Amino acid sequence: MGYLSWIIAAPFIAALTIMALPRRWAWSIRLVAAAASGITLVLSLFVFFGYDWRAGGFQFVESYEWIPALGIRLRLGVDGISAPMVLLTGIVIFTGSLISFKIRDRTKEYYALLLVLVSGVFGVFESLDVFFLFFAYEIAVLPMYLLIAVWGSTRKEYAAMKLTVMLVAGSVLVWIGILALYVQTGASQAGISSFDIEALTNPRVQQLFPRTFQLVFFPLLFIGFGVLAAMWPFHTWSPDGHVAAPTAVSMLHAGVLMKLGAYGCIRLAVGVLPEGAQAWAPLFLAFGAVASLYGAFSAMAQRDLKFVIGYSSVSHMGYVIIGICTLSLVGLSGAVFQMFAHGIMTALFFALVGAIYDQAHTREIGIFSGLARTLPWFVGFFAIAGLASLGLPGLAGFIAELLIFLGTFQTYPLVGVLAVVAVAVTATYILRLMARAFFGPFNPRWSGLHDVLPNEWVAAAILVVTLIAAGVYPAPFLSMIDSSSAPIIERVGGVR
Amino acid sequence: MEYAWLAPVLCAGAFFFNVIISRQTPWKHRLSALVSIAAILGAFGVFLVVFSDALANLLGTAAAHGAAAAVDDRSRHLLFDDEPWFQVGRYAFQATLVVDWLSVMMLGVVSFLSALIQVYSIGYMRGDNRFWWFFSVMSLFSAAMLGLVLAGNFLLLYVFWELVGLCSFLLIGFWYQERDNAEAAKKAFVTTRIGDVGLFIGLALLFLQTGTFQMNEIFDAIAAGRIEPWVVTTAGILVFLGAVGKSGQFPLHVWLPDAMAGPTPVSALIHSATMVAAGVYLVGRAFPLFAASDVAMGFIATIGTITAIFAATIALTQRDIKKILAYSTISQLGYMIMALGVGAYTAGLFHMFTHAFFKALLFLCAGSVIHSMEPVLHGTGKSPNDVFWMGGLRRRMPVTFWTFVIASVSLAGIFPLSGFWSKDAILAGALAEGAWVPFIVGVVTAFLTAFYMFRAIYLTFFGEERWRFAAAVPPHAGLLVVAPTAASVPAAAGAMDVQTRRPGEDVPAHLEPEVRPALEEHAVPGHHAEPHESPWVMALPLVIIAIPAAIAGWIGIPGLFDPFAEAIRFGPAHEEALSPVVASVSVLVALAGIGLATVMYWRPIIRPDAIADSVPGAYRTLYNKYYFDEAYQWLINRVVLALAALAATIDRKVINNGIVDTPAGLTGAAGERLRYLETGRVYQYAFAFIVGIVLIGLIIVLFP
Amino acid sequence: MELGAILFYVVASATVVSALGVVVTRSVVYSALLLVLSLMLTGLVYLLLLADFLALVQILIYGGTVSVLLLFALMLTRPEQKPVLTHKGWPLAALGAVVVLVLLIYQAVSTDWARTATAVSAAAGARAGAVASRIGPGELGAALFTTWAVPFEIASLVLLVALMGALVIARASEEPR
Amino acid sequence: MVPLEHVLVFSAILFSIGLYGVMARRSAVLILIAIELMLNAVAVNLVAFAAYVDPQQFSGMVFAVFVITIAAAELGLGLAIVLRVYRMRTSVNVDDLDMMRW
Repeated sequence: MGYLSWIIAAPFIAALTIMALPRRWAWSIRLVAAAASGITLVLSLFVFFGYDWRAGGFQFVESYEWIPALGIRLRLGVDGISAPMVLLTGIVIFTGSLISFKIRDRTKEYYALLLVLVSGVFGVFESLDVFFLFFAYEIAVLPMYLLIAVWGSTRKEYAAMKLTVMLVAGSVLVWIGILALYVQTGASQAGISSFDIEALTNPRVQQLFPRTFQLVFFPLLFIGFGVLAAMWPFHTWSPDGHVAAPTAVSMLHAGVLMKLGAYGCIRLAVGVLPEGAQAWAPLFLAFGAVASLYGAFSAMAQRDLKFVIGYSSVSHMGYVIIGICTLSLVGLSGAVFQMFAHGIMTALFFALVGAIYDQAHTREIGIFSGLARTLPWFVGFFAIAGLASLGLPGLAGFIAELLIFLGTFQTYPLVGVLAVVAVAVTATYILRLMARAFFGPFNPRWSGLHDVLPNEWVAAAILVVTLIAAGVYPAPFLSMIDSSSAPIIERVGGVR
Repeated sequence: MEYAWLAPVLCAGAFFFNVIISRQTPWKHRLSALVSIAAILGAFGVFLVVFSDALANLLGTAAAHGAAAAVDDRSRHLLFDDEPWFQVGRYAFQATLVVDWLSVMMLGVVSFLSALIQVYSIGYMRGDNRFWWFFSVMSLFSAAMLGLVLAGNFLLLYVFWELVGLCSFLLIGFWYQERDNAEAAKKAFVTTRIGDVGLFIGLALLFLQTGTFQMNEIFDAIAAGRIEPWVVTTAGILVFLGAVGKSGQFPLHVWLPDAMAGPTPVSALIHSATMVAAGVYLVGRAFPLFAASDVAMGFIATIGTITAIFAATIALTQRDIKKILAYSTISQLGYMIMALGVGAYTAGLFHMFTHAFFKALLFLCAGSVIHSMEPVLHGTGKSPNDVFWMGGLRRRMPVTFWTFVIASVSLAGIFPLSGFWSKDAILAGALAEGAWVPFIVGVVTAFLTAFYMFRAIYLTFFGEERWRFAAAVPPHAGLLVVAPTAASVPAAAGAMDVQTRRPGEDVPAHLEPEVRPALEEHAVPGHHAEPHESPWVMALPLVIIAIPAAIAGWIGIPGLFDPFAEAIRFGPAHEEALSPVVASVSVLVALAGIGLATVMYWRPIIRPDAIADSVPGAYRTLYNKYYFDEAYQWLINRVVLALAALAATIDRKVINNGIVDTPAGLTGAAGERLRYLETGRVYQYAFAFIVGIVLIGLIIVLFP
Repeated sequence: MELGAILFYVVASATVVSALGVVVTRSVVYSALLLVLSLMLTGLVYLLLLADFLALVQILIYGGTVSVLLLFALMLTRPEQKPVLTHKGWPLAALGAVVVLVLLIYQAVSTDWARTATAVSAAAGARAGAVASRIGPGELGAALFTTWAVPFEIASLVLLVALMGALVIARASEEPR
Repeated sequence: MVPLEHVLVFSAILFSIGLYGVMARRSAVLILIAIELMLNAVAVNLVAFAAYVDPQQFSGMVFAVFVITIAAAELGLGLAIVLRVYRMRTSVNVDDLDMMRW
């Protein structure tokens, strides 16, 4: 087994171990989870830094038989798009495990589900076989229902149900699309029928997808994955889900799971069906543009901290959709980088909101005031997340948004203008939030709040350092992403 | 010259050192101040080295090739222009630094003023419990500004541009516990961000045309005509919008007076060499872009002209000493922008250069005054910034008084102080370009400037010691048009007893540890704190800055000794002799302004309230700053927040309840109805099953 | 018309008549007995279709076991009063059955079986239109225990499980009502 | 031998009769009996195909064997259930067994 299979296996084995531990040993359970996710983080760092972008293509490839009769193999590998995603997942699950130390209710089941979910996420990012990708995708989505419905807050049953139903509906579309690809390759030429992503993007196989086929099945795949990416107007599960979910689940959910959707859009929809992408991109680009502005404005009107962040995620994922749909190299690379940057910043946001909610038992912005005085670390970390969110240079979000905007200006200048305006709106609501809740006269009601705990501090510091490092020196990320976006854009015939 | 990058890096290093290491130590305040000041002094040292290099270079080249070739070719050095910062596809994004006379000049001004202002802050901020944080952010601010002036790539410039905005947000909101300060900080950031939208779009346009953010490549492309004219014009106007936001030009000026909420050293820094200068610097830096489009130049000149006169009129009626200076800054920035817009490139930047010194000095003096007024007016409900409650400080604060006067006279443009030379250069430039409107506006503004500056001087330093009876007047005594006098106070105060005030009430939280003992000391009934000269750490920088404030302009005496015009110019250097007519007109006009202020506020021959009463509408409009804040507030409440509420409502009511919950509800309702089909009768199921089979069979038979 | 064909029509008609009797008679016992009759007649049809062993199995299982099983069941579940055995909706059921019948017959008649036979033979690698020959029990047994060994074993397992299941279900419940 | 179609029509008739029985009868035992008829019709079909379409392989006959096996198992189980139901409700009338509706 190589790095990649260990990355998938480590959380899974940890989940099994945790299930075997007695319920009383809560601290052992926490430590096992933290250790397993720490190992995963280290492994994903190995993969990230071991990826040779000069060579490009899929690396660390492993291959195992699975269901040979149907041509399904367990093939793992990462390219320049999935390697940053693997790293992102590693970071978020490690910090998420640290943050979750305070979960007291059914610790065992919580961690087991969390780790299984993460195995699924890694499976999606690493798998080179569409069938296994879909399989892992479902593993990643379904534990979410339990995690939200059992450990959540604020209308948790409703949110969990809505989330699950919408995501499963999306995955039904995806499944239809995947089967169509499979059948189409099999129908046209005997023996080629395949779930293999590399094979599907092979130019010889690509000829098997006639234009009408692409036109029909591209939107299925794109919308299906787009639901998980909270693409407007299929986004309403996301603010509710984020609000209802427990802290670490929100982190994983907004930080990683939404990226699965965008990743699927890139890998399968745009990557495999280029002609469909050309035809449909303007529509989805419009969706993305609407989402970015509309999400920002909606966030401005929210009163609940988590809702603000939830809508800001909709807005930021709108940029990702825009970036993908520009079908330009700069835009697509920016979108992938934005997936990484947003994953980190939103994980940071949710970690901090969780820290404050657990003490204050409220997330109402209006009733907080002057927190900066007593919670300097909390406010400092939150401010960094907020600044990354409004695209401050020096933090990762800026580079990502810059590239997305440049890609958009290359292809659809007017949309580019809208997107830039959305950033200004983002600045407004983030600063309003901070000015309201953190500044102003200190409200003695909150004198009992303590600043971030050591475990939360470590988690937040990791995320902040990542944000700064990726913002100041984005070259490794971008070279890597670039090496794998270029073939996709070449197939689509987009702007290089 | 190759070490220019050290300047911003030193300051950034100081910031990180302070945030990560200093704050953990028990002597964090001292250490962070020490580190910050050492870093900025280091940056100043870097400037000196770079400057001497550049000078040697210039002299060497001039000796070899003649003066004309010197500046363009040899004094511009690009650093880091070969290795990209990052790369996407065929586009490389460099982090190039440019070292030419413009950036060297800015390097000097920024590091010199930052250094002195930081020294001054030691005194001004003493006792604040976030002292260390203040110095850390000051370092970051200096780093961002130094990076900004060195950036040779528009993207890099934009990076530092935003960082400057962030630092101003942090510093303006430094005393965040007062709601107004937090709001002011937010306003500064958001307003400048609106301008930045334009800047970004403009830069993106240029990028699309040229495929690079490198300044020299873009300028070459413009010069070679490789960019379509309409793009040049559009991009020019859009990029200028960034400067409008940063430099507080009309109509995005509203944040700048509010930015006075920050500690006074911050105001001094923001308003002299850093934040607001960034906008003017951008116009100067990107001048080849603007110069290529007459429309853009006209736009810039128009905005500058409007701002110059508009802000000067507001400054006439303000009572807050910092606001007077703030509007003065806006007006002077308008002056510079106007100069650049009419094509007087050297004059505009020259004025920025001289203005940086005397405006920094003015703010530091104001800070000194406020610092001493704070304990005096404490607990009276009066702002220590209010000139109506000052008066007679001349003898109590002689250093502050004299430096303030020097700076004011310089700002008013009286021969031979530095303001005279730069203002005169602008007026002469406008005249030379045949721009009559800017010229006339410039002259009128000069008059207004002299008037309001001396109004401030007379109210602050001359006349009665009005702070003595400040406590007697109720906090909100209506609209005071004229400063109260000993004679008028009893009427205003009514029956209120001067002595009934209890000291120590409503102490602002940030001043608590420092002010409390001082108050206790002066809490003896009838014995108030009295204004006094500031400590030497504050006074010394005043004296030091007073020197360049007075004489910095001498390096730009036209026709006599003019290295400035030689070094910083656009196109060929043109020798312009001092125009005696323009010079005498501007000096006479300024003297007239001073005279009017004298007869109104020192020797009240003309009563200001009489004038105000005769045109009450005009007076109120000016006093309320043309109601811009109210208009924007309306815009925000009625448009932006309404849009936000609309979006949120649509999301919940239409998309969530309509598109998402409705199908869910329908499914549930359908289940509620359909379950009665489940009769429990097996034969009915069988029959339904048969019907289905028959249908399928029929389909197969009919549509083979 | 050859003898085999005449025999087939006769036996088939008898089978259909007795089957009809199964579903229309008012007596459950008659119904069961007629079922046995009709199944045994079907066994004769198998014989005519050259399936000797199957015919034997049919007669043995249905004639022997099933009839006994059914009669016991009927005895054990005798209702108090004479029940109405047919629903009021029987015409509808008849209609459905007739429609299905028409569909089935249409399909049976319209399909080109000769071509199917050719295709199957071709797929099996055999000569098309081979003459049907009588299949002995030996050949069938060989096939069952070689090619079909696994399904056969599974079938036996199913039978075993069904046997045990039937035992468990039908056993008198021990817990008090 | 008769044509294949005739055998198929014969089995179709048997099947339809069984189908009618399943739908029209009320007694659980009679429904089981009718199902036997239907299974039998299917077996006839399989045997016929074995004889006419695929004489070499006789897979149809093997299937018929399985059908008979399954039919026996089904009948045994079905009757056991009927017995059980009768003991609980003293009725084998399927109309009475509608506890699990909506």
